[in-house]
Amino acid sequence: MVGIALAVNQIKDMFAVVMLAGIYGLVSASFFVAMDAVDVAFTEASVGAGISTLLMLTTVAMTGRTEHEASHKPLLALLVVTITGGLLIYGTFDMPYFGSADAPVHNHVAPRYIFDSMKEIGVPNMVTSVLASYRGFDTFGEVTVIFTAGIGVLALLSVVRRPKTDAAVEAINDSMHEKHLILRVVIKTMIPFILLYAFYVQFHGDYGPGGGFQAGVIFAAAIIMYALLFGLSAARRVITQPVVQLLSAIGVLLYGSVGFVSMLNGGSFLDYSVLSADPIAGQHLGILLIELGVGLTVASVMIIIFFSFSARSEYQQANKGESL
Amino acid sequence: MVIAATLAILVVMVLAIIRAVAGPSLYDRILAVNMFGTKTVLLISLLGFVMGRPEFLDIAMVYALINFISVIGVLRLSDSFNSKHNGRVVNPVKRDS
Amino acid sequence: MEFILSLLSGFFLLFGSFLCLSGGVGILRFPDFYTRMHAVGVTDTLAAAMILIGLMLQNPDTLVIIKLMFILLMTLFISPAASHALGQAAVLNNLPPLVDLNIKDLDNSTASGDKPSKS
Amino acid sequence: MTMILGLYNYWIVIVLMMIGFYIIISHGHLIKKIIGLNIFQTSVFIFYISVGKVEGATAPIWQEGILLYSNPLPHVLILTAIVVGIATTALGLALIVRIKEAYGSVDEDEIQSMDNQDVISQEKEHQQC
Repeated sequence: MVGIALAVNQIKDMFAVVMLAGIYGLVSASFFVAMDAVDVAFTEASVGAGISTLLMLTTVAMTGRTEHEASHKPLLALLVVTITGGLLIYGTFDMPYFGSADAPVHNHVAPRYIFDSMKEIGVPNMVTSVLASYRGFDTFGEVTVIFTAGIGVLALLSVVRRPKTDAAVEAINDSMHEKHLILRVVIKTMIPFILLYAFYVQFHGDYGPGGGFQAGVIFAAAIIMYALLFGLSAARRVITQPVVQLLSAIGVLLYGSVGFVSMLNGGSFLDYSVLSADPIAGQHLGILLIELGVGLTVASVMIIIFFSFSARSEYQQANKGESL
Repeated sequence: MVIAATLAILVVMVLAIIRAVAGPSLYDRILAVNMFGTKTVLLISLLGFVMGRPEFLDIAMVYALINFISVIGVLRLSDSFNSKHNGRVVNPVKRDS
Repeated sequence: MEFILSLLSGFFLLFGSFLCLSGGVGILRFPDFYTRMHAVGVTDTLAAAMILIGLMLQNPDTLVIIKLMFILLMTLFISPAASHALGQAAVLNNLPPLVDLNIKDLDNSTASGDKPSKS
Repeated sequence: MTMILGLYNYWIVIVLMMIGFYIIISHGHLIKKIIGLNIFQTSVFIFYISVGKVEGATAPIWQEGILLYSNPLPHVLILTAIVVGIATTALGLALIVRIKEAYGSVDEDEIQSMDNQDVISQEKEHQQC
């Protein structure tokens, strides 16, 4: 990983850098698997290797490929970095050793999560139970952050679509049809399975690795794949912009309203035990609902982000064609 | 035996990284990334067996999917990229075929 | 029965690792993009299939076998499609193969510039 | 020796972090800065995950007969952090696209010099008035 990071530093061709960043994501995800963090590896696989590479590539395609030689000497930067790194390494001498079971992290709340969550929540996957139930409030905040980021991207990149460009888009579409015939056939057969798999990940998150975040990203990936090969306008016909925006808002609302319903039932905010007569059944219901909310929001925000990026790119290309 | 296969795959991953860093053309790099992706799928399924919890194959499945998506995305975008920069050469071909 | 299964799985795993390694050497040592693609594309698919079959033979659990089958199917779908797309993109964008240019057809196409060789 | 074996994970994290930091402050290209930021971010992820690892433990998914699990709390934090990270990265990239449209460049120095020229020309106008 260090090697890849160094290479990223050296290479000037942005395209190669982005490819390396993709590999970097893959490596770090394998590392997470080796470190027992399967849920994290799941997320990193779908996000770090897939979506972020795509977004960066789109940006690179829009902004140009080469990097200029740095005009100023990086010596000062190197000095700052070395000093900071040295200080940090000095700081690690007091840290608990790697893998030791009696480190402070493992003594505070973790034992309760590990040993009692099966009794209290009834969900085998501890990561899900902590994410959705014990720390549901944090997760709510994070979902809101994602939603806000989606709004921000939309505000920055949205374009007014002109009907005139549709013909040009269709022409591109036709030429692509010849070119990517095999890919199109393969993908058309695969997309239903991917969507099915996303639902499996969504609802199996209680028992294995998975959950709303991952399922959302996989769902979005299927749509993005469709958009890549069949053109943006075709994908927009399948799932229109207002629908996606509505869905992203509904996700956050669903999450929040579960919290309020639990308050109305006499518990505290996001305390699912009161949702049903049996506390464990209530927890199950609550986790299911909020994971659904998370999945909806993540999927639709990812789709929004990708759509706005590629719409912008198409818009730029159309403008360029006119100016030439 | 599983461990031997894991080691072999690790070695191949290192080779693929070298090609991705060195690769003279863009497509070499994409090829290396693609290969790296398939190797990661295998590595993760093997790791699941090494650690004795083979339920983690879900992750390998996601990898297979996402790897494919990113390769396609890269190709698609590199196409649009190339056609933008030397559009005079590539565009006529597209329309002919 | 047990013994035969483990023996078979070991054989498959070893064969898969061998193929992986040869693919890795290929991607590093071959002279140009198309030969590298051959090395990777051919060995990758078979190697993945071999290793996954080897793993299937090791585990008696049905769910695990089904998941492995799915991964195998997906690899068999994806890998050739991706290789195809990659090769086609390279051809369309005029990446020159490293060959003696005594093949008539190819020579013409590079001379005329606009039309890459139809493949 | 035991110290090296016990602490190497932190050192790898620090090296990665510093590489990311170096990329951020020494390169002018804005996309590269974002990638540097990503590397920095990943180093923090690795730090959390490696802290959560317990020797000989297994993934925190309850199963009959297993008693030792890794700490699930860092996993939760990092899981959400990754998704939030991609959202913020997308926001940053969107900003870069807009900067490119406004300035025609994504290089920090060029943007700075353009801004400076704008300021100078404005001052000149003021003086002429």
